[in-house]
Amino acid sequence: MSAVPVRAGWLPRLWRDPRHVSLAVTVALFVAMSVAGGVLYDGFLSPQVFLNLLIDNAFLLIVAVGMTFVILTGGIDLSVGAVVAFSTVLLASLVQHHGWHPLAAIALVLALGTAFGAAMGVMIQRYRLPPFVVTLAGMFLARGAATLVSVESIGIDHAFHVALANLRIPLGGGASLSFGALVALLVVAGGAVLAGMTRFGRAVYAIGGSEQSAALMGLPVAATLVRVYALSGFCSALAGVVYTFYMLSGYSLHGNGLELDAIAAVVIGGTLLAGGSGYMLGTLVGVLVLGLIQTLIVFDGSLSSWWTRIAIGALLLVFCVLQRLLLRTSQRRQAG
Amino acid sequence: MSAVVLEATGLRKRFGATVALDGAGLSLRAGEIHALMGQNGAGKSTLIKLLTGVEAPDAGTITLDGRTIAPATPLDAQREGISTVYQEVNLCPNLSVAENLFAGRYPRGRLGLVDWRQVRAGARALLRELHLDIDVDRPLSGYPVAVQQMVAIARALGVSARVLVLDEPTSSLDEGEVRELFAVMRRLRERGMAILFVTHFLDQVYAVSDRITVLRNGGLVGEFLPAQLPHAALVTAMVGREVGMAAGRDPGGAGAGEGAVLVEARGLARRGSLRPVDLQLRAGEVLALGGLLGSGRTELARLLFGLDRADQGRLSIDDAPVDLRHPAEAVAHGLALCPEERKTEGIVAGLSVRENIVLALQARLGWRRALATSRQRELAQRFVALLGIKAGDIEAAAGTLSGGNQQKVVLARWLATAPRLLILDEPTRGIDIAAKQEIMGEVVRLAREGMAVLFISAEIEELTRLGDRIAVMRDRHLAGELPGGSSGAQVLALIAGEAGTGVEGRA
Amino acid sequence: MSADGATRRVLRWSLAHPLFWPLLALGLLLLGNGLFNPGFLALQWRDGHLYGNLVDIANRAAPLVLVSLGMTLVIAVRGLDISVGAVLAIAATVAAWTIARTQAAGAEGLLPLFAAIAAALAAAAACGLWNGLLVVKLGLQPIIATLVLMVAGRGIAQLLSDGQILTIYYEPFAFLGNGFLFGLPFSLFMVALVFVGLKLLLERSALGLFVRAIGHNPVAAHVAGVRARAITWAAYVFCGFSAGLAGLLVSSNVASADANNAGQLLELDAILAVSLGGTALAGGRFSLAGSLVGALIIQALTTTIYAIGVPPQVNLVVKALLVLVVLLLQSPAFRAQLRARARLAGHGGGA
Amino acid sequence: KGDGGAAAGDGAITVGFSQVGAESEWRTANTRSVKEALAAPEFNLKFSDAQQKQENQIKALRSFIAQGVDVIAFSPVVESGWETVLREAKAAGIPVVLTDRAVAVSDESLYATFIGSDFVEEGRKAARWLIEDSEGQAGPVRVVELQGTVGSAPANDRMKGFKEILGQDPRFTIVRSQSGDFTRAKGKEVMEAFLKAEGPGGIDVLFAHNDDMAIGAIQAIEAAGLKPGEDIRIVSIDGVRGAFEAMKAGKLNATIECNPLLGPQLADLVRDVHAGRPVPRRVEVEEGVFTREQAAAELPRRKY
Ligand SMILES: Nc1ncnc2c1ncn2[C@@H]1O[C@H](COP(=O)(O)OP(=O)(O)OP(=O)(O)O)[C@@H](O)[C@H]1O
Ligand SMILES: Nc1ncnc2c1ncn2[C@@H]1O[C@H](COP(=O)(O)OP(=O)(O)OP(=O)(O)O)[C@@H](O)[C@H]1O
Ligand SMILES: [Mg+2]
Ligand SMILES: [Mg+2]
Repeated sequence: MSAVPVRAGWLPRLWRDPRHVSLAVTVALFVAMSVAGGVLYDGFLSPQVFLNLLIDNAFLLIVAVGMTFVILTGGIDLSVGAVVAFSTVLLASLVQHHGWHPLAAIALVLALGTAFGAAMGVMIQRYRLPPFVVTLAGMFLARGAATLVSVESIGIDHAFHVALANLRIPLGGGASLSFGALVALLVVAGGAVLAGMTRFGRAVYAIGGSEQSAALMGLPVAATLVRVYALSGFCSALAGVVYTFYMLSGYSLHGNGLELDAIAAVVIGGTLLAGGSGYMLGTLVGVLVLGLIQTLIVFDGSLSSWWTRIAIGALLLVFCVLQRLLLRTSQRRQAG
Repeated sequence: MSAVVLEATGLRKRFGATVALDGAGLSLRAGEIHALMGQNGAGKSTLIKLLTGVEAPDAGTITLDGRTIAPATPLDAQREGISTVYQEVNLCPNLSVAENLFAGRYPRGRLGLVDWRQVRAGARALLRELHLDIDVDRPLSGYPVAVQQMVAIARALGVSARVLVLDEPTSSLDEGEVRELFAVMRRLRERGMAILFVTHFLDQVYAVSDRITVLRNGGLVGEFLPAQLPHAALVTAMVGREVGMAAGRDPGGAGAGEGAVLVEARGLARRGSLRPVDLQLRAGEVLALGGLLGSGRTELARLLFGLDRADQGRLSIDDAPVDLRHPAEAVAHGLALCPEERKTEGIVAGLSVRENIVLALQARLGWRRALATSRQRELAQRFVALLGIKAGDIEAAAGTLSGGNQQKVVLARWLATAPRLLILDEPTRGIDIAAKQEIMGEVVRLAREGMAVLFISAEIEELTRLGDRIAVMRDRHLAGELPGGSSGAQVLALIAGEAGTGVEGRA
Repeated sequence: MSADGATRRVLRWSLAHPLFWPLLALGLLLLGNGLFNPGFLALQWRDGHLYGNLVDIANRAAPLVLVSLGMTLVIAVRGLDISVGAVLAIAATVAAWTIARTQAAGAEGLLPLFAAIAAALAAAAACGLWNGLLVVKLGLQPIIATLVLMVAGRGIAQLLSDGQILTIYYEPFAFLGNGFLFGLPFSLFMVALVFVGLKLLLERSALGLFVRAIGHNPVAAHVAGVRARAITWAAYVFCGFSAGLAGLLVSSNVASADANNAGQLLELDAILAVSLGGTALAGGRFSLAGSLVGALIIQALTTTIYAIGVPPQVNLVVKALLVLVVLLLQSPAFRAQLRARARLAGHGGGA
Repeated sequence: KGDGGAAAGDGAITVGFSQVGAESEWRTANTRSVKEALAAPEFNLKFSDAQQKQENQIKALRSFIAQGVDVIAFSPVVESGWETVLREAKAAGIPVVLTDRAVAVSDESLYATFIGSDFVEEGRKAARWLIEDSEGQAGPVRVVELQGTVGSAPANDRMKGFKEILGQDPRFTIVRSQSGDFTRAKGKEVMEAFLKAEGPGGIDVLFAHNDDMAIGAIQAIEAAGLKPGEDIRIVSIDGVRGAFEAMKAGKLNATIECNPLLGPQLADLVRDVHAGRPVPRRVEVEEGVFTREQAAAELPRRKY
């Protein structure tokens, strides 16, 4: 009765799912872009260049994982960049000015980030306020709180922190990965499991598909929504911690505009802003694509400031349009 | 007589100015199938929402096994052992079929993670009970409403609950599927489950139910045994007055079959969804189109209306070839399509009843020529009266109307454009028996005034009663055509594709 | 008795009116300022025009109001435009550049003014056209589609200005952002013209109905024969156009075009204004007047912060808290909770 | 060493330069000066714009290291946070030259030299000029301050230096201080609010952290019916062309130069560092204080 030919084997089955196709297209474009970079610039295709994508974007990746959950519910979290900044400043200030051990400071920062996210979640869920606006206010609040802690950039020189920051995991061939990048990869893996294999994760997808239906199906909508924002708050705080490993400093202007990068990464990774559809792996690729665009531009090294902007926009455009067109043709072919 | 499981008395519910329920109630016994009947807007769905914690009653009590309960959320009700299929398909379109079946009660394996293998296997098993063989990994949104409805039912069946509530589960199913469903319901009844069941098909009520509760205008009319309540009496109980079962077609009505060809399709086809079709639609004639679910009727309607583009064949209107690229162009040619999927393609829930009704007419007039508000009101009021739409106010949001009334609003939208060709894709779905008579009467009247009608329906009875010609689709192409006045058995034979053997008609 | 009933009815009507809470928030904000600083609400007649904080708020809010009106339409059709800040910068730069060019070419009188206005608005509308193309034709998600221009737009503007702040040495142009007409800032007339024009267009024609239908259910609107894609596209064009008008005001006001900084973070303020005004960010329900009030609230907030003289590092915290209060005030769920609390407290007191 | 980047011009010194962004005219002039000085054939410049973000600068430095440039030069967005990446540069044997401002690192050997201005000193200069200009004046003198972007290094430092000196003279009080985000529009808007809050005659002096905000504020002062430069004295920092125009018109009293044209000096340093010659730890660029009296003469000579 079904018009769909049921073929055996996992590969065709993977291909049949439009969501997988979107991921495959994204990955393919990433590879194509890397190859183009390799052709254009010497030394581009070295392993360390690609590991640097992870190292330099570890915090973005962590934030994007939290953002993916939020966007999957159909919401948005604009506060992430500010929470990152607040976390770095508070951490640096506690360690440098108040003599805290970094671990204690990290624990406090993570707890605060989570609580902050949960508070926004409650406002969104209980009072039915639009996430965009609530988290925008959250962004002002966190950024403001950061400047209240310190307007100056605070360098961290605690031995423990410095040791973690300088830790490199050698991968052979002279290539290595930083501690922060490792944390980020773990977060992605954790996020993927949480999203794909737990009741919480599936409730997130269900809410994104239809909040009303999710409630009628008896899913714990309210608790899930609050938890999603708490999770995003936690991820932002963790990204802040990783940021301090990256920079060894806390600063109220860190992570400016990070929210847009995170949203862009998530969306480029194939997650629908309307909610309900997307993959953690896609987010990983999305972050790498943004990083790759940056890297291409740095490698070029001949662009003026404005051409840099135009080039970033153009690369973004080319990527998204190709992704879209490839997807469309593949869907056509499926329908046929 | 078995024990009362669920009992509700004196339920009251107001939404703003409209009183949806006033003193309604019912009592549900273990091991029975209980039909809840009433006109559109009588309060059936609202009653169910109160029982299952979607809405809180303003007054009244609900008891389960003699114990008063007050479920605050659907989750509470589920925990109490009440499993529900709501009227509008309430599943998540983005999730796979398997997930929709198990959301909220995933089997968990190691580390407390969802055991997908078991989910898939369980999903297939559940659907097998309903004889539905589909790919459970595909997103639900890829399937037509009928399949979605079946999935929703399967989900409710999967919960081994004490009480099963089904709000119009059969409105978008065809005969075969209804049969499967009834078989399962009977089996569950044997196991002692209490089943509450809403439908507008009287035949179905008499076919399965053990007891009938009738609501009218939010109030309780009474509880009846089917045997003691003949058809006519049931309708009278629901409507509150006697209703004549108006005949549809007046055979040999003036003009039938002789009108000019308005729309003609030649070899119209679309890869993957429709094989080449030849079709003529004449002014003043009702062409009834039958077929099983998935036979391609909706696809044909969409192609005729420019919602999808054909990749083969020609379409001509008034003998002039046309290439419809947008519904607006079809509307400009005087075509109208009342779509099958009310929730996604029909009703604009956020707009008022008035705005919903004038939408297509206004679209045809173009944005520059706005209808005066007074004219809009007048139009809306006329159709509210004509179709008996039960709405508190024509300015109320269409989304607050009962399901059947929303369907009527969408129908009104297209009648308001006074089209030359009206395509109706399952227009009477979810509409109560009295209103159905009126709507069919209206369609015939319009046809007699010169309109061409393409009437798509899953009900043989409607096809035979309305069609001046009856076309049948099978496997995505036109399987054949019968003259008006053919018998139900003939139509059924054509639908099934065999020479009329062993196919039973709807009771 | 009947008078009492009448007031109660008026009260109930106004409580139910969607503009009530935004207006109340604006009123409270201004009133609070007045109490804190008695001179705040004062208006003087100086040099043949009105002078005072209220005039400043209205004048400063004008660009934001314009952009918010465009944003309202885009959001109403389920879109989003985060490129408005960049478009504003482009329009401002194009205007400044055009003036310099036409002057260099020897144009005199009002010619450079009209050339600048035409060029800036055309450029801005072209930006909107581009956004619409990506969203409607290519089907990109609005946020990503407009992100492209958001990132690249300022680059384009800087390309035109060679990274410099273009100073405008041309008196007539200053009138747009600084001039007075009948004692009121000229920008207010511009806003009024756009607002009334748009309102008439949406309410006198069927566009308003179509926009709402598209926002609530684009598929159903399409099936009903509404030209959903064309209208969505038009909304983006209008949004670009309104950002262009705002760009003219901003560049005229400071007699220069700063490609890097003009309209920085404008997209967030505009979306905030739209949301404060009661427009649903999910599309469908929208209110132009609400967006106007929302923009005024935001500007009043900013001016309040300047007027009460908090140290700059506290700015954001104060702004955040005020925004939260305004938001909560508008949430029916929150008000219900407050009422329940109050009732409980009332009972407690009585017992 | 492979010197992949140097392949472009044989023998040329490959320099990776990471600029903060293009947020102001000052910065654009700075960029232009650097690009002109580090031009081919002697140099092979890899220029990267960080769009005002420290993380982008760090990314750029990393990729310079990966490309194996000969010398890295950059204008740090802020003082701290460079430790890790500078260590990597050192490990790769690439010398680093800081421009525009210094960084705070525990190990001084992480960079070779620093060339640039001292924001704190600029703030001090502004205060000194003000005190000098107010000689013989009785107090109290009411000063308002237009700060740069909250938290940005120039804003922090200029405020610090200004307060440090002004605090020693009891005649002066800073009555209001607010951020104008370094832009003309915000400078004008904030000044409008200041004027209304303090009333006519309530403000004697305006100190703006950059010229652009001062230019905006001048418009606000004029709109309030006062004479900028007379009723309210104005001192600002940077010394861009617009400031000289304003001074020439008598509307701005003084500007503290912050010289962006450090390209030639940078080129010298890069040559020395690359050749392994010893260089001074710190090279100051030449900067002056300009007043209205000098404006007319100086204006034609301004390059930015
Ligand atoms: N949320 C709501 N807001 C306002 N009115 C409502 C709401 N829900 C239901 N109503 C009204 O309550 C009445 C009963 O609706 P209900 O959905 O219970 O009818 P029903 O018997 O299920 O009808 P149908 O057979 O068409 O499904 C209707 O008049 C409807 O308009
Ligand atoms: N009962 C069903 N079981 C399995 N697949 C179905 C069923 N009904 C429809 N489908 C599938 O759904 C898709 C779309 O069906 P479509 O809506 O075009 O059929 P239709 O003939 O228009 O339906 P209807 O006859 O109900 O209007 C097809 O791929 C079809 O195979
Ligand atoms: Mg119902
Ligand atoms: Mg169908």
